[in-house]
Amino acid sequence: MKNWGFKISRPRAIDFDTADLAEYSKLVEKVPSAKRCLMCGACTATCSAGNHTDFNFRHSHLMYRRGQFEGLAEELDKCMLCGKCKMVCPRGVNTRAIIYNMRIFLNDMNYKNIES
Amino acid sequence: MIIGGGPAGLEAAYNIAINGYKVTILEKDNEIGGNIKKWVKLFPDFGDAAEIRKAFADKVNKGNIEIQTGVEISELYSENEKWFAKNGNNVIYSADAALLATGFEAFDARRKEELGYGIYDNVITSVDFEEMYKTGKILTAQGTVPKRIAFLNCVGSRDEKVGNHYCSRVCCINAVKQATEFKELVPDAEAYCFYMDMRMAGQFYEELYRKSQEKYNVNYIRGRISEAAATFDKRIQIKSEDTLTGLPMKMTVDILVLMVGIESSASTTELSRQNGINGEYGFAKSLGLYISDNLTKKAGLFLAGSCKRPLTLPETVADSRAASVQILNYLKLN
Amino acid sequence: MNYHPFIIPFSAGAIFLFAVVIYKFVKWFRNLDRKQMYFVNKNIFSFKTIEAIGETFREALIHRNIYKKNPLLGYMHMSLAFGWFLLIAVGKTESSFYAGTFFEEPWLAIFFKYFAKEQHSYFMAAEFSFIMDLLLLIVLSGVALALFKRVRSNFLGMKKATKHSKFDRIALASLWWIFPLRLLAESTTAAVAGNGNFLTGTVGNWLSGLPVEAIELPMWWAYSFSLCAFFVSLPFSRYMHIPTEVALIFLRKWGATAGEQYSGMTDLQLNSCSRCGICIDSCQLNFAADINHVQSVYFIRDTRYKKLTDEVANNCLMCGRCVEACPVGLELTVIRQQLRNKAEIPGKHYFEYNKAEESKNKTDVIYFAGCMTHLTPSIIISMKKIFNEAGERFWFMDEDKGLCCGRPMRQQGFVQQSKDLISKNMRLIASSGAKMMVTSCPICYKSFTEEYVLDIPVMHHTEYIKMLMDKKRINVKKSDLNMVYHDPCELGRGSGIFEQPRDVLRQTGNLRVSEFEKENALCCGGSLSNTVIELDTQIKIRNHALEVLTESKPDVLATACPLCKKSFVHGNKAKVMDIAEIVADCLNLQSEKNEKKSVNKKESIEFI
Amino acid sequence: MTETKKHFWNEYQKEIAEDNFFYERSCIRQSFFPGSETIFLKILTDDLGKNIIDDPNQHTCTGIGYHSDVVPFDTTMTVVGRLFSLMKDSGVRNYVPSCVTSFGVFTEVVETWKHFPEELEKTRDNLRKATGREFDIPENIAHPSDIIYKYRKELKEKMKYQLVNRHTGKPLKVVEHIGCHYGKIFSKHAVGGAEFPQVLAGMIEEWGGEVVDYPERRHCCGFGFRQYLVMANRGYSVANTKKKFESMKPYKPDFIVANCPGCAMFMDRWQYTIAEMEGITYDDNKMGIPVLTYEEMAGMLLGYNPWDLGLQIHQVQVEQLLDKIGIEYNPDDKFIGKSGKYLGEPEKPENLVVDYGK
Repeated sequence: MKNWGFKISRPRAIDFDTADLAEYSKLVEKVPSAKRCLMCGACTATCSAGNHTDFNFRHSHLMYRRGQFEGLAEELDKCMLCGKCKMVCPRGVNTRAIIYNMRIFLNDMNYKNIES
Repeated sequence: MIIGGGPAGLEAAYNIAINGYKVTILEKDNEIGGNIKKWVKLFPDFGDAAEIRKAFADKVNKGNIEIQTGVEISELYSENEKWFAKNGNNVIYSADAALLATGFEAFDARRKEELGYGIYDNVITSVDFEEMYKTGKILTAQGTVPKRIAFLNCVGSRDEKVGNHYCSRVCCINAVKQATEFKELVPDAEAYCFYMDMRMAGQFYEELYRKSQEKYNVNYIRGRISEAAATFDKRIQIKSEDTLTGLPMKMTVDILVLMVGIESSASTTELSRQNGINGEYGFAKSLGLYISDNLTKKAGLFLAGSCKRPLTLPETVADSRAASVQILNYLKLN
Repeated sequence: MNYHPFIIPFSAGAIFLFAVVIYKFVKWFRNLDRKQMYFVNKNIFSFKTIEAIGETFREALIHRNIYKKNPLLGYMHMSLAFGWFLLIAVGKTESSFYAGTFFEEPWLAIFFKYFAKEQHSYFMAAEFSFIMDLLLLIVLSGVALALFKRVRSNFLGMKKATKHSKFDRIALASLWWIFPLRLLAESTTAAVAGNGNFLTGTVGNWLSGLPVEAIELPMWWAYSFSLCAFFVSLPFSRYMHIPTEVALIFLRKWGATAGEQYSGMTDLQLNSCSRCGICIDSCQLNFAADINHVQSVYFIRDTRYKKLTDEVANNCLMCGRCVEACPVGLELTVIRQQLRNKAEIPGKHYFEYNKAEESKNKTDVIYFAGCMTHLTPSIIISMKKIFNEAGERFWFMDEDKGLCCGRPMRQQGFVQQSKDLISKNMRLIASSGAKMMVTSCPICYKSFTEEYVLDIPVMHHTEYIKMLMDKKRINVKKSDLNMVYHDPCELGRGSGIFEQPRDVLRQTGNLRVSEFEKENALCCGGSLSNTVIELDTQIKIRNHALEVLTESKPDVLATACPLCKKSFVHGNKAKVMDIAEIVADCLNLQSEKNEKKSVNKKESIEFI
Repeated sequence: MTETKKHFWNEYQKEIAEDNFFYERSCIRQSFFPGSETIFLKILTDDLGKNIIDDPNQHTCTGIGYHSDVVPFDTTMTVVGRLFSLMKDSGVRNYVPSCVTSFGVFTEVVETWKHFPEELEKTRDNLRKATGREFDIPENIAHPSDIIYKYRKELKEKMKYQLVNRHTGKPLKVVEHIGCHYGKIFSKHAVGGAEFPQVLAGMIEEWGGEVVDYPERRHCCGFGFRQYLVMANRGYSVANTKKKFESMKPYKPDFIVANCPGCAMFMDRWQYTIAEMEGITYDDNKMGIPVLTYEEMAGMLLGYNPWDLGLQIHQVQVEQLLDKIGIEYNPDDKFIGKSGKYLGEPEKPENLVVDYGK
């Protein structure tokens, strides 16, 4: 192979036709209230971890919903599961359970990746 | 004399007639009912539009209400404290007072060329959706059952490019309603709603919105579709920003529904212009917003309903009743 | 030799049972962790072993704990367990007398009536005959009660009966058959031989119309087979609790407890559950939210049979009410914690926060509000007021929203990550030079006291306030408010702090009593431990608790946990206040007095 | 085409002069597509009998420098002024820049002068001071593709071939690509506007082909001066091209036609890059999709020798297309230069299949 000095960039856009949207359905089965999320960001505003890092639960949740898993596990690592987010959610979304389950599912996906 | 046989016109006719005055309704269509004719179910309670239309028709089925359909008024003017309306064939109708209830028209989506309405068969408007919903099926132009549908809010509203800065107020909730209806018909399909803001300010709107998410799994994406194009298999590829992830996005849908906004009807624009009561965006202008919202600067000319601004059906009916009182007072005092 | 082929099923079953039980015990004992082994080795030859024997009698045979909770249920268990034990013990004695040696055939005692058909004169033969009939009657009464319980569980005060597994049903059916069959077998033999006491004799008389010679042997075969079926199914059914519970009693007496990791002790506890279902009745998910498939009994069963689902593992408030209720004394929440452990999820990127890990503030007392307390700022304001009033030099450690204490992570099984947080916080605490730590959150409190290694005392603010009041460092005036106190799970059952908050409240108002108090207190539903239930379920639990707590229509519902406060406030049924707030409101402010004094001084100066 | 579609592009019509043009050559086309400009002049003079001036004193319009942020706008205006002064000297008043970017620059400069007359005066001053020359604003500025579009019917009558597959008798599927600077700066200066540009589509449809309306039709080819010029950004440039190819692939286009030097060149050469980097091509036989300029397309159909049109210089080989249409060519002449000397054969890529016809 020649050295081209550059690589073809990957599109930044989320492609809903190829994104893995099924994972989110699995999550929603575990946490049905996730569907109610309005993306208001109250969770992110109160977040204890967000006070120390750039952790943004709302964003992570949405990225998961969109099937964009790259780097998400590391992102979720910043959460301390303190549960404040759940207390402030105006739509009664079990945010803490969403994080917890995302963590588990992401870990499962990771294992799948390693196996394949 | 009431120009317009929609909800506003009919409600006013009933209220004025019951007080012993003779009322003439001049309706440009061949049937009364106005824009409700196009609808199947109404938000937010999925009320039956046909039933409500019938209820209106029954109300005006009275001795001293004369209904003239198929009459499009091209001129409205007053002489010696009497009001005259002339149609295209120069037939003149006259009365002591006139009520402008000429309502709204849906935005012509072809003006948003980039969204492909009229260009790609699978781009339809919310009005087309209702038309299709009347058949009990929502199908693509190819006759297949859609697997993915997208609704786009604010088509023709809140859009500097088409000159409409205002919010049409009904499209958000209508999108919620139609997405819910679609999911009831095709539960396995994906439904996406693209919005700039979800404006759920009416009673039960928020609840319906919530239910559409929770029960019907309708997805809401904050972002405005800026481009639509047909794919090889006649589906529609749309592009938007998923503003809440901060990333651009694209998806292919089977049907794209454009939630067209409310615009002033041609009659509203023309008749209010003739009488110098033309307001913003072609709507008619009332004397004052708070206590004289049904009056105009011309004595004996009144306004009711969405010829003034985008209104929901209950608001239109309430406004029409208010107009009736103003007209009755006027008739009594003159 | 007293032999007949019908003893073979019994003997084979018994041999199988002993083999399996021994195999399992060996495996479990070998799997004890180091700490548990240490206690076993230390205490095995001590007085504790004798105590354990006593407790075995009390609990495994007489079931004192169940008795205390529910006498009828206690009697049922006692009649079965102790009755059967005595049947064996007395029967063995009788057969030994009969044979004249202690080393007669091992099965002789079991089938004694068949082999000792003729009238014999051995020591106290008539008395034995009576006692054995009496014991059989007692056992049969227990069986009858058990049968009745199956049909109508609330007759015995049980709201929910446990759903059983396949082995359970085999074992249960054979258990129910053993004693009626024994009665029938002994009675037919009595009819054939023309003997028997008040029970077997009477039943024998009733049966004498039948061809008793023909049905005698089949009866003894059936009896033997029912014993065999019971023995074979026992190790795989809930009846494994019979031998295991004894072992557990000994281990516990020696000082072993379930640790952080799954161990042989866990296996012993899993197998010691008799699936009585008392935990179902105590569980708020059951009685307030109608969820009745996730309780400890199912959790233990599913774990034992290795079919634990995420839902069962995670759908628990960890309030500890079932631990209080469990007649076997299983460490249910600890075991659940073990099973939630997610060691497989790596924690290397965790909490790389750029916050200083050393305190610049040297202080006497650290105040750690806790994450949740930041959502109830009036608690923080009240605590500051109290600290100031007491003249305490304190450092508000998480004023700028600090790191979490680590317990919420731990409860979800992220132990490694939790430890990471703990070590960061410990460094911070140590660097402050404080002599004491006060926290407003019971979750943090439990974490600090149990999971942290600190060389300074940690107090929940209820304890701290009580101490300040005792030492007269703050003075309160009693209000005329009627108050009911809600025990937060982690503070009450979790940490045993019941009296301090009540003392404080008695000095600041009129403390009323509610139906569920102290060990029996309800959870507010806001527990972080449950990641399965959604808000609607939490609301059901909360509303039920709120209903109970506000029955006496108190002016104030007092609590000592930000989470409980938030839950109850959202319920909007009563004024909810944290103890700190109540105390802060009732303070006789020293500073005000000083102000008044100084004002007086000024006036006097003017006078002069 | 639906009625609405017609309705839309009809709103965007532009005036195109009929005769007497001043031609301005492109900086880069003569090396990328060496036959194109020559053939355009030939078509205009020989086939259409028009007067077009090809002034040897012409120079760059600064487009590349301007769009790469190295040439200030004042300089650009002055340079444009000089080009206009050359036109003034020649006596014609209709300006025809070969390059789409030049077209964009000229329309932008003229539009600026219209709104800011003081800029025009300043430019006149600057040019006078620097060169002593005077200039007039052209009466009409049209891109050569506009002129070909205008005379597409006349040209059709002279054409030997049609855009029809001679094996199947079906119209060829053609992807048309308009340079961004043609219609996206001022859509009113583009035939059919920016959404449904008609300039190339009109030629294709007139000459028997079928336009492929694929989703990414309006997307940039990826040229985007700043992007390809800097190596660090080049991955982004290819990514855009790739996006277009992925979108057009299901339609199985027979060839691509563009009216912009950069577009034609990038869509041709990046196919090679993508094939060599990732092993992907967007046709079925790994040969790539041929890319033509509109002059090449017209010249080809008029019956000019493909090798005189410079088609052998393309990366994606065009023989497959010539065979489909039935155009006669001599494979042996492919690499024979104008002087009659054998020029040698280019090196073959690893993944992209090329067939030099021998």
